[in-house]
Amino acid sequence: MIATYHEARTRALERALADDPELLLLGGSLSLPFNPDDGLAARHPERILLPPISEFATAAAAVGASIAGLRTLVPVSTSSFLFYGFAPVVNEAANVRYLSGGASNAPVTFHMMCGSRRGGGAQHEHTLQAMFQNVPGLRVIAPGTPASVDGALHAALTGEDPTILIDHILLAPFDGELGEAPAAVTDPALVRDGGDAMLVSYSLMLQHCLAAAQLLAEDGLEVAVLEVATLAPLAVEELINATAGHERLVFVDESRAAGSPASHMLAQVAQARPQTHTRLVCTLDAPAPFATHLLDEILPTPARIAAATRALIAA
Amino acid sequence: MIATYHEARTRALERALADDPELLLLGGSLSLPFNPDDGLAARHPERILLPPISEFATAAAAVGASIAGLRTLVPVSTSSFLFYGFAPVVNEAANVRYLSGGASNAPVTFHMMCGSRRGGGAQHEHTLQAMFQNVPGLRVIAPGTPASVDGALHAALTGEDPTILIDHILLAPFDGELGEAPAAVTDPALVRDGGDAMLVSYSLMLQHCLAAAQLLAEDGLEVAVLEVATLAPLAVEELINATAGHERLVFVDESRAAGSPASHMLAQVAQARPQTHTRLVCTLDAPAPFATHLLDEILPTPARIAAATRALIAA
Amino acid sequence: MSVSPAVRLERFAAMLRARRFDETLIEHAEMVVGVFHVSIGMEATAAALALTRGSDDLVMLNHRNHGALQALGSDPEAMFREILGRDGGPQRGRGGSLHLCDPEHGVPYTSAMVAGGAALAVGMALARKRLGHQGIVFAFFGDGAMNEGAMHESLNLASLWRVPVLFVCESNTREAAERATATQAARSLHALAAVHQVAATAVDAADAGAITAAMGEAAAELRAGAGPRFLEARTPPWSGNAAFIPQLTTGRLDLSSGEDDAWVQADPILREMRAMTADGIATAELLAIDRAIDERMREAFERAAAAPLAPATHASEGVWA
Amino acid sequence: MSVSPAVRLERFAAMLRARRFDETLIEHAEMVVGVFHVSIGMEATAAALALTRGSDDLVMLNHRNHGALQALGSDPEAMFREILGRDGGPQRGRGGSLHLCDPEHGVPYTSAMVAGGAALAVGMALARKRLGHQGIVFAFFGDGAMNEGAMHESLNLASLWRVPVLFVCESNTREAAERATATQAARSLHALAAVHQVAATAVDAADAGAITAAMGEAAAELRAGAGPRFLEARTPPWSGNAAFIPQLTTGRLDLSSGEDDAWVQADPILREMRAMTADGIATAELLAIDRAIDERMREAFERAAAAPLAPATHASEGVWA
Ligand SMILES: Cc1ncc(C[n+]2csc(CCOP(=O)(O)OP(=O)(O)O)c2C)c(N)n1
Ligand SMILES: Cc1ncc(C[n+]2csc(CCOP(=O)(O)OP(=O)(O)O)c2C)c(N)n1
Ligand SMILES: [Mg+2]
Ligand SMILES: [Mg+2]
Repeated sequence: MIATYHEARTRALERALADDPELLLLGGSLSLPFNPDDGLAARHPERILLPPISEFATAAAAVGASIAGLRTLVPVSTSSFLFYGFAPVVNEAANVRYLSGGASNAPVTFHMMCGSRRGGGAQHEHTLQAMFQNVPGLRVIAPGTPASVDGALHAALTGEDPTILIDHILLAPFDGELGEAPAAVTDPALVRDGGDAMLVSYSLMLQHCLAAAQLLAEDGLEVAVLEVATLAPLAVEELINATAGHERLVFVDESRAAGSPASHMLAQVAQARPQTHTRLVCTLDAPAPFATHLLDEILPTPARIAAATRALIAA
Repeated sequence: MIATYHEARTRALERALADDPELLLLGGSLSLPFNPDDGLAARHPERILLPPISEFATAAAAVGASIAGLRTLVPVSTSSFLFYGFAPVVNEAANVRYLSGGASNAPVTFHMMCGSRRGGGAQHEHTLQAMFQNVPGLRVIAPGTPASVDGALHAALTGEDPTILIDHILLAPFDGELGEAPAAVTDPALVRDGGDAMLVSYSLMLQHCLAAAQLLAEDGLEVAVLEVATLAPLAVEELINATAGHERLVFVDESRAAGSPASHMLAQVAQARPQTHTRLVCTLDAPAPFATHLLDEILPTPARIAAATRALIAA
Repeated sequence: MSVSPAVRLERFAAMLRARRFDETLIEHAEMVVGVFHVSIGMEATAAALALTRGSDDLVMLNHRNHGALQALGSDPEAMFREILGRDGGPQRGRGGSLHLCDPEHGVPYTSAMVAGGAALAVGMALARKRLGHQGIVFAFFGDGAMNEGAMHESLNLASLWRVPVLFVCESNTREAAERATATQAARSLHALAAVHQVAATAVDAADAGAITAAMGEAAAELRAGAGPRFLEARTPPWSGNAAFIPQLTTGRLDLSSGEDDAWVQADPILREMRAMTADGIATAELLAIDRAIDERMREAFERAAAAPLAPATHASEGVWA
Repeated sequence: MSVSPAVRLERFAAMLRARRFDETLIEHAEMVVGVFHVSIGMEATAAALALTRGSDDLVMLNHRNHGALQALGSDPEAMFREILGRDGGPQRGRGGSLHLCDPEHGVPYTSAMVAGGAALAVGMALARKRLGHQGIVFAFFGDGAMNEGAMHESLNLASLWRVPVLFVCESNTREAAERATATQAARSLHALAAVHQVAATAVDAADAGAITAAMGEAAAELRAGAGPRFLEARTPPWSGNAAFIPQLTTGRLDLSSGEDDAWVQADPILREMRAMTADGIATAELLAIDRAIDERMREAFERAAAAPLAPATHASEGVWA
């Protein structure tokens, strides 16, 4: 069936709550305040515990609960709030299995809205995936379609790793195919085919890549679009194979380029296959300005992605 | 003259304390407990304020003091402690000039020991430069020689940006040329010349690259070594030019590859110059194990760097 | 210690600037991108700040900063320009409502992170002390900030270092049974400061006289070299005092309101108005002050709305020195 | 409530296991890479934990974990193997001294971050409560952890949620004038817990009877469904209780010590020994227990030191599931 990203996200969470009657949400909704209400708070009040504005203790409690057998999902809402609770995520959850010699683990999930919601400003529009990908032990998934958010939530809430679910406020209305059974996260996944170049991305930028592909199609250029939803651990071999047919690759990321998942992907492919012609399209090196016309000066837009791709093909 | 890294670091800090009679150290020594005492605490007790074990409030106080005109240097010691005080660094200091419309700024410096001290284990041996490079507004400098630590401290303590000084416990004994006047940070800097390949690195790994170059010289291979001390903002043009003479580049980093400064540098060069043959030598994807024989399984060593370089030249 | 009639009128004007600014903004909410937070109900605290602040003092605000800035005397047109992303906004369109600041009125930077600004304030006060400069630092934050460990660390630091910070907790939440708030197990918010040996008291922040006196006393003690002080400013919770204000009905204040609903009784501005008229100040005089301020806000908004957008170069300039 | 003679001997043995383990390690400090922290002076608290812990209870320790684990009954050879990076270390050579844990004795994971484990403990207690499982959670941490805002947040959460956590603050620092410690402006550490409405008391942790009784009572209240409890365990500061122990003189305990220096008076083991002999327990019996334990520690260390290094594959296995 066809469903919106928001519908798929809500269905996946409903399914997880039904499949695991113990699953606890430590925080409010995955969607509010900036997306339509998913109605979960109303339907499952007993599954939700609303913590104080104490990101550190909340994150730590979620990690501790998961170690003690209570699987917990933390809706962080704006990702930057977790800077207050960074240590329990990057220096506890990520180390539990490793440091306990495999005796314990912490199957906890942190869900957060990353990237620009437009009008949130410099302190509210971060892309934490860039930092989390560098932490061994954290699984970082950043879906960009209804099917992949379905798979991402299923993987996070049934898997054994501490998982960071990178979401994006602006993904809610996008629609796509959605199967009945929980989708598996397949990395990478070809979302659109085309021979002139390939665009590689994730989360909202995947949708921007599809829009850019449309623009390019109007110029008679056929470009493929590849989704890489699992940013860590990155499926390097699979990425290299999936891009093998293409001499021209554009890696698109809402993160700033330095330390971005995209530049790491580009580096892996370039190392394996010199002669590949590559471009990196990232947010320019500035915090997110509040005024949206200024924001559009630094964010990757479909037009900017298309322009970079044309230039690469022309080169 | 020839001086050790530890001597150069101590001299640079002494000079800064003399040149700026207001400069405050919010925390103990830059070198203790794992390096020889620099004697600063004994010589300048009135310049040092020892905070409680409150990384958040300490980091925030340093940022606030710098906004109010008191330049502050925070010796964080082990970098991971700053995960408790991450928000004031990445979401306050970095935004002060930008969000105040240029009216205010925060010339604060955070000095921290990154990478493996050997025997510190998974919670004490992080490479935070990978995360900090992704934050626009933070200046991140990671010197690898006596001359560059001299320049790095001078730049940090006289500059106007919030600066992260990435240091390494194991650098203390390495010696090198040190001029009288404060050195300028020149990025990149050619540390050793050679035509068969070029190694690009920073901090302790720069010294490992020089050791690897020695090993390779014994096989008759001449490899150049390039230091890139300023990781953010990265001097992209200069890096591309400085590597231009080489078809074979090895980027070496103690960070895990995903989100590492090295993979970003590799991506920038590969984008600008396809056909370049590149290798990434990073710490393998695991936390730092306590036992040093296990640690050596995952860290880049001179032998591992030399082997990767040989393989690249042979390819 | 009560204030002179002239100062009282000044304070009344400061309260009205705060209120009318927000009401004007709410009436044009559809023109604002993103969220904004209004200071309705907090005007007495804002006005007390304006009367208490000395020219060397610094002020750290939070996401709910409009009222304090208006009371302090910031240019409403400049603030509207910033909120609308127009050229001439003091933060160059980068900050919007969340980050409004005004160094000329002692506000060098505004953080929108809960407890963020208060934690910075401790360092600013440390700077004042070590540099031997005049001036104290006001740290404004909400009751929610007391949930953050950062506040405890900051209170402990300020107490250990005896730096001149006046912590002002604008508590606009209702007390819960047996505890300070629904999210705070402590019996009161000021107890959380007192335990760190920071002298702490609660005051009715809907009573302009009471909050002015309390803030004035605390500031005087700080100027005399006392350690940090903490004021729990108990603020009447106004339904609109939540984020995501765009969905909000204006709640425009009618000074001549004879109604008797709970908010009209609680409203710090109407309370002060009633008190002033009871003390013999002519209603007409007060209405005239209000009309002038209201007029000024409307004009400021219109000029701001008519201004060109902030130039594109503001987006990525000056990120590094 | 005092304990039976049999239990008292058990407690004495637990204290000695803790002490002799650390002394044996200190004597071979040069064989250890990196830092380690010993529990000398904290043995009474460790032994009280061993007597109080039920089989369903969880325990979170910190960087100074040897003593508690030995008291709880962890295998000394396995711990030495871990500290020496040998095969058979329970953390596979990944954790060393800082991260020793032992799920079979209720310690699923050990964080070396200050306040790290105590913050996790609140979530573990939440799990116990929501899953309807038996058992309470002990959170051990030092006085320094009370500097961390994370502790305040965790105390508030535990109090709001009324989860079964027993916070045990091992305070091994000296009190400063007018305040709890040199880095804590509060008058006492337990006051910092009490303000969050967590029932809190201080106890002399060098008095095996007192700390056993206090911990037993608190645990009983928790098992009966009371909210969280906080014990300030006042521990005699031993000069060696700092990091970077390798430079340390052993301080090996001489049970037959007649000396009269301050430490001999303060030492919880010697205090309990004096008390037991005063209560008529034969010195010979106590010395025999000590000899057996000391012997066991030496043998355990020798076997560990003779073991092969942990296999290289342990370095990067199982980072992700
Ligand atoms: C560290 C952090 N966590 C969460 C938020 C999101 N947030 C913005 S305002 C707010 C409520 C703050 O309540 P309070 O401090 O009482 O201020 P009020 O809005 O009531 O004036 C929250 C949780 C934030 N801005 N920063
Ligand atoms: C978050 C964090 N900050 C700093 C450190 C470094 N550190 C290790 S032990 C220690 C002292 C802790 O004192 P206390 O909690 O009293 O424990 P004690 O060693 O006295 O038993 C410090 C600061 C750390 N491990 N974690
Ligand atoms: Mg509030
Ligand atoms: Mg201590």
